[in-house]
Amino acid sequence: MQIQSQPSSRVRARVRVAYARRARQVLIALLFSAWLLPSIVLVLHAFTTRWFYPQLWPAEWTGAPFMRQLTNPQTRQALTNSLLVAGVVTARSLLIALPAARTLGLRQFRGKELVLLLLGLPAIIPPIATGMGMNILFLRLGLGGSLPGVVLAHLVPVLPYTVFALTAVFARYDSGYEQQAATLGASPLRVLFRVTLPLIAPGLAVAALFAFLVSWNQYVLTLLIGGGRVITLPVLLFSVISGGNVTSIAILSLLFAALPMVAISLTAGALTDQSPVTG
Amino acid sequence: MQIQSQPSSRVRARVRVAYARRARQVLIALLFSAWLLPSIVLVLHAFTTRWFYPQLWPAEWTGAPFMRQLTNPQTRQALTNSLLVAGVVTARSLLIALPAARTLGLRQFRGKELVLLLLGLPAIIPPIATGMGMNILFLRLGLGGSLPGVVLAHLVPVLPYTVFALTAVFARYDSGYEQQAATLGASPLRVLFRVTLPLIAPGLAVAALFAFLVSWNQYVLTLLIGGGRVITLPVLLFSVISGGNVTSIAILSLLFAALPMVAISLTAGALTDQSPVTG
Amino acid sequence: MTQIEINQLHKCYPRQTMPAVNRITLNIPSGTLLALLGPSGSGKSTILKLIAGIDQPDAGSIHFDGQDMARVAANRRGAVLMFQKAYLFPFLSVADNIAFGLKIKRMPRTQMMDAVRHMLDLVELPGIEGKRPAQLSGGEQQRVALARALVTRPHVLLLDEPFSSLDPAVRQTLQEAVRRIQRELGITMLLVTHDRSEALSMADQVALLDQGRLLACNAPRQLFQRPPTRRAARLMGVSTFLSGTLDGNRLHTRLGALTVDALPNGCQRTIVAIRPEHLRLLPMPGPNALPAHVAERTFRGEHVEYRLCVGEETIRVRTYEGDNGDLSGSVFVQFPVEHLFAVEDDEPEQQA
Amino acid sequence: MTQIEINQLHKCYPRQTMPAVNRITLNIPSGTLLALLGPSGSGKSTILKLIAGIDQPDAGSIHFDGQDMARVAANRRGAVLMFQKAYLFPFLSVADNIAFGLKIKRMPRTQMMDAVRHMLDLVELPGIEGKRPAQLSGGEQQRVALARALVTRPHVLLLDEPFSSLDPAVRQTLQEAVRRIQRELGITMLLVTHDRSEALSMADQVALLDQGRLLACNAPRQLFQRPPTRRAARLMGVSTFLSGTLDGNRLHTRLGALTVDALPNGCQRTIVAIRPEHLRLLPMPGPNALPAHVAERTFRGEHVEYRLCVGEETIRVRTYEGDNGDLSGSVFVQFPVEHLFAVEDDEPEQQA
Repeated sequence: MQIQSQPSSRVRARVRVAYARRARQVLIALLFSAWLLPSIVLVLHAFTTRWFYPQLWPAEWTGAPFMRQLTNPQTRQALTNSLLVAGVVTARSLLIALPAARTLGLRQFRGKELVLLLLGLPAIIPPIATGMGMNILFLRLGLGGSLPGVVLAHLVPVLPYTVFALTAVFARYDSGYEQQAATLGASPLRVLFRVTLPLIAPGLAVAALFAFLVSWNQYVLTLLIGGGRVITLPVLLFSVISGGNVTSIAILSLLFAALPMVAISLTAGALTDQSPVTG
Repeated sequence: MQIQSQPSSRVRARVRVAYARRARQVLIALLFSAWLLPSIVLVLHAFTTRWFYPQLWPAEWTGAPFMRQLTNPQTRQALTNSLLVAGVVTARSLLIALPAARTLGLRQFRGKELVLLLLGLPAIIPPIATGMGMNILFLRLGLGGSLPGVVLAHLVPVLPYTVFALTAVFARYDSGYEQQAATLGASPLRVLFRVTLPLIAPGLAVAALFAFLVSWNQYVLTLLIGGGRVITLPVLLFSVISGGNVTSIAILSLLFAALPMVAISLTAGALTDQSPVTG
Repeated sequence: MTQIEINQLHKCYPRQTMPAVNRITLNIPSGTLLALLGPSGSGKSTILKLIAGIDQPDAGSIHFDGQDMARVAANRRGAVLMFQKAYLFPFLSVADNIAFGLKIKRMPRTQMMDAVRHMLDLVELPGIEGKRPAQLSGGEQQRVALARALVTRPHVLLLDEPFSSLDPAVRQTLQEAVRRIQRELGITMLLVTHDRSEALSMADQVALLDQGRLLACNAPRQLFQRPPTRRAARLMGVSTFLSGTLDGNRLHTRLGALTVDALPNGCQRTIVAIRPEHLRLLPMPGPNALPAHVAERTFRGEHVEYRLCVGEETIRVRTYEGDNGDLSGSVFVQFPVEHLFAVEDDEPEQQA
Repeated sequence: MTQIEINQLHKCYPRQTMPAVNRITLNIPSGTLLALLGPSGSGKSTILKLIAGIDQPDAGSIHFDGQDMARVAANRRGAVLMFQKAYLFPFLSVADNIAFGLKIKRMPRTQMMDAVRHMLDLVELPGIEGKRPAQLSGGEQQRVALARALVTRPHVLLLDEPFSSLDPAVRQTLQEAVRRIQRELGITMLLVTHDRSEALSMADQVALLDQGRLLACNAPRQLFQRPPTRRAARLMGVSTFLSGTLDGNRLHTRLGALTVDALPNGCQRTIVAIRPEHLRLLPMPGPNALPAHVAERTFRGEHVEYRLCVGEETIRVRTYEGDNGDLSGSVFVQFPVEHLFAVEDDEPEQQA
C-alpha cells in the first residue's frame, strides 16, 4: 500500500494489478503443491522404516528396501513391459495421428468441433466401460493376454491425446513454409524432413510425451486385456497396494513416477531451449 | 480409376486426393469402431441371459436383470454420489480455471509452454502414484473417507483439463470485443455476462463436459481417498467386475457409459447449433 | 460538445525500451475533427485507447470539458472507440449489435428500433436488421460498427483506422458520411490513420506523430505546405533537403548557390526543403536552376517521377502529365523561390 | 530466359460459386516483368500459385518455353514464389535460409557462402548471416526472403505483394532493386500487387484483373491513358462516364451535348470516359464546358478534389495546386476533346 494524500486511480489500478498477479501466483502454487505434497510424503515413506502417527517427521532413514525392490525380477519384468508397451504405443500413435491431425488442424469444415469432440471420447469414456467390451472382443480375436493386444487397447485412450496435441500444433501451423520450400526446389521428402518436422518438433515432443505417459499410466485396460498375464508397473503396484505394505507401496509409486518425471524434465528442457516455432 | 488414353497429372492428382480422403475416412471409421464395437458387445450381454462361445448371436433377450440392477439401493446410492461429486467438481474447476486460463491464453510470456506442461502433469501423472501420497496427507487432514475429500482429490486430475480447454479458448479469444463493449458504455459486470460468457460459451461447454467426464471416470482416487466409504459408480462397477457376473458387469457398464453419452450428445447438439465464435 | 485536452500524456509498455506515447499535449476543441497521422508504431492507436479509458497512462492527464478522466472508467467517459476491426458481437443480430449501447441506456424498444433503422439508412444498409454479422462482407461489417458507434450520439468518437480495410470507392463514401455526421451532430472526433490523403481531407487539425512523439499539429493545408521540421516534412512526402549557410537571401549549398526568400535570419547552417512536385525540370539553364542528370524516369500513372543526379546527391522530381515532354540526359532543375521553405533539423544527419 | 504462356487457365475452389481464376490467357515474354493488378479477391495470387505449381488448375495449361508444366512438380519448375509473408525458416540462421535452395543444388560450401554474402550486400543487409529470423524487423525479413529467392538465379520469379507490408521509403528502395536485378539477370517476373502506382512503375506489361477475369493487358502508359472498358477505367481511377448517342462528332448526353473526337462510328449508345485530373474548372463558359455547381471541395495534399453537381449527376474533378484559385458556387466544367475516350460497357448499368 502506498501512502499518499490523494491516492489516484492509477495507483489503485497498479495495486489491483499487483493483487491479481499475487492471486495468480497463489493459484499456481496451490496447483503445484496439490501434486508435490503427496510426492514428498511418498519419499518419506520410501526411505524410512518407522513412521507412526502422530510423529511429524520419520525417525530412521534407510535405502535398503529400495534396492531390494529394484533388483526384484518381478519388478524388472514389469518395468520392461511398461517401457516396451509405452514405447510402441507412442510410436504407433504418432504415425497414425500425424496425418489425421494435419487434416483437422489445417482444414476448416463444418462440424469440425463435433469431430474433435467425438475423437476425444475414448480418452474420457471410462476404460472400465469400454474395457469390458474390448476384453470380450479381443478374446474372440485371440488378442487377449498378449502384448500386441495390450498395445492395441492402449491406442484407444492414447490416440485422442496425440491427435489433439498435434491438431493444436497444426491449427497454428502455416503450410506456406512448405509451399515456400517447394518453390525453392525442395522435394516432398526434403520438405517433410527439413521443414515440416523441424517446424512441429516442439509440438511433436509434447504429443509423444503425452502418449507415453497415458500408456505408462494405464492400469484398467492392461489388467482387463492382459488378463493378468501382462504385468506392467501399475498392475504390479496395484497388487502391492492390496498387500498393504506402506514402504513397498511408496517405493513402487516413486519408481513409477520417476520415469514420467525424467521424460517431462527432458521435454521441458528441450522446449525452453527453443523459441516457439510455427505461426 | 478413370480410363483415359493419356491420364494427365491433373487426373492423377484428383485420384490421389480421392485416395487421401478415403484413407482419412477409413482412419476415422477405425477410431470410432474401436469405441463402438465394445459397446455393442456390452449391449448384447446386458439384455441376454444366455450367450456362449461359439454362438455368434445371443439366443434369448430380456430386460428383467436390467430393471433389477437399476432399482437396487446400492446402485442408486452410487449413482447419486457420482452425480454429486462430478457436478461439484465441474463447477469448482471452472471457477478456478477461468481466470488462470484467461491469463495463460491471452498473455504471451517466456516459458509459457513450460507452465502449460507443468500444469498438465496432474492429468497424466498416474493417480496411483500421487493418490497414495494424497491418501496419507488427506487422512492427516481429516479429509479421508469423506465426499469433500473425494471432490478435492478429483480436482487434481480435473483442473488440467479445464485449464487446457479454456486456455485454448482464450488463445483464440480477442479481448477487443470486451474493450469495444466497455467504450459503448457497458459496465464490467455487463461485459462479463453479455459479451465474454456468450463469446466463450461453446468452449465453456466443452470444458465443463471434460471436467464432468474425468471426475465421473475416476476410480483409483475415489477408492484411495474415499477409503471404501464413498461408493461411486466406477467403484461399484469394479467390485461387481471382481464378482464375475457378466450380465451385471454389462448392465453397470452400460449405465456408467449412458450419462457420458447423454452429456456428450447434448453438448454436441448445442455446438452444432451455433457457429464457432471468438476470433 | 466536448472539448478534449490531453497534457503531457506518457505511456511505456512493459519490456519496451521506447515509450509508445511520449509526453504528448493536444487540445481538441469541441465539435472538431483531429486526425492523428503517422507511420505504424508511432503511438496513434495508444493515444485513442488512453482517451477511451481502456488503457491507463503512466503519466499525464486527460480532461473532457475540464473534468479529469483519470478516475473515470471507460464505460462512463461517453467516448466511443471504433476499432480497425468491426468487433460486431457474433451472437447478436445486426439490430441488436447497433442497439447494444441503447439497451444500456434503457431506451424504450420502439424508439430503439427507430434509431437502429435510421442509422442503417445513414450507412446505406437499410433492411439488414435481422442478419447475423457473419453474413456481412467486411465493408458492411465496418459500416454496421460505425452505425453502432454513432447511434448513441456520443459526444466523443474515436476512430482507429476505420477505413483501412475497405476498397477505395466504399472508403470515400464512408469518409464523406462520417465527416457529414460529425459536422451535423457536432461530435468531437479523433481519427487515427496512416493515410496522408485521408487525414488531410477529413480533419480540421492534423497531428503528426512519429515514434510516440508529436512532430507537429496544424491545419491540413498549413501542415502540408510548411511542415516545421525535417522529419515532419519527410512524412508529408518531401524528399529534397538542402543544407547550407545563408548569406542575405542566397543559400550556399554543396550543390551551388540558390536564392531563397523570407528565411529566419542568421548565417548559421540552414536547411531548406521543397516538395517534389514543386521542382521544375528545364531543358536549358534558368533562374535558380542547377544542372542535373536524369538517372531514371518512372511512369506512375497520374504523375511521372524523375530521379536526378545533382552533383553527388539524388533529387526526386514529380511532374504531372503534360507539364514536360519526356526529358532525359542533361537537364536543369529549378527551385522556385516561392516553394522553398526552411525546416528545423530533428533528424540525425545521415550525410553531410 | 524463360517465356511463360498460360492458356485458358481456370480454377474454382470447392464451395465457391465464383471461379477464382476465370479462363485467363496471358503471354509473358522471356526476361520481362508482368504486373498482375487488381482489387482483393481478383484472383491474382491464385494465378501465381498455379504457375508455381503449388496449386493445380481445373482447366487450361501453363507452358514454360513451350514445355507443358501440368505434370511438373513445383520443386522441378525452376519458378521461385516469394510470398507476401517472408516465410523465413525460424530454425535456420539468415545464411542457412538464403542457402536453402543452393544446398538442394549441392553447391560447394565456400561458393555458397560467397553467394549468400553477395546477396546480402545486394539487399543492403551485409553482415547479418548469423542472425535468426526472429531478430529481424519485418522489412529486413522481407529483404532476406528476396535474397533467398534471387540467390539461385531462378529463370522465373513470382512475387506476391512483396512490398505491401513495408514502409514507403523501404518499399521504393526495394522496388528499384528488384527492377534492377530483374533487368540485369533477365529474369521473367510476375508481380502481384494491388498498388496501381507500383504496377505502373515496375512493369513492362500490366494485366488488370477483376473477379477472376482478365479485363485488359497492355503497357503501363497505354493502359492508364486508354483503359478499354468501363470497369478497367474505374480500376485505373476514372470516375466520370457519360453515355449518349453519337451524331457525327457530337455526343448527346443527359447533361448536354459534347464534342468528341475519333470515336468508333455508329450512332448507337456510346460511353465516353475522362480522368478526373483531365477535367478543367472554369469560372465562366468555355468550349465543351457544362454548367456545374461545386458541392464540396476537399484538400488532399498534392491535389484538391472537387465534387460537382452537373444536372443530377456527380462528377469528381482533381486539380493540382496552383492550377485554379479556390472556386465555389456556380462554375463550368470543361471536357477537353483530346482527353475524352470511348470505353466498352462491361458493367451492369447502375443508373441511366
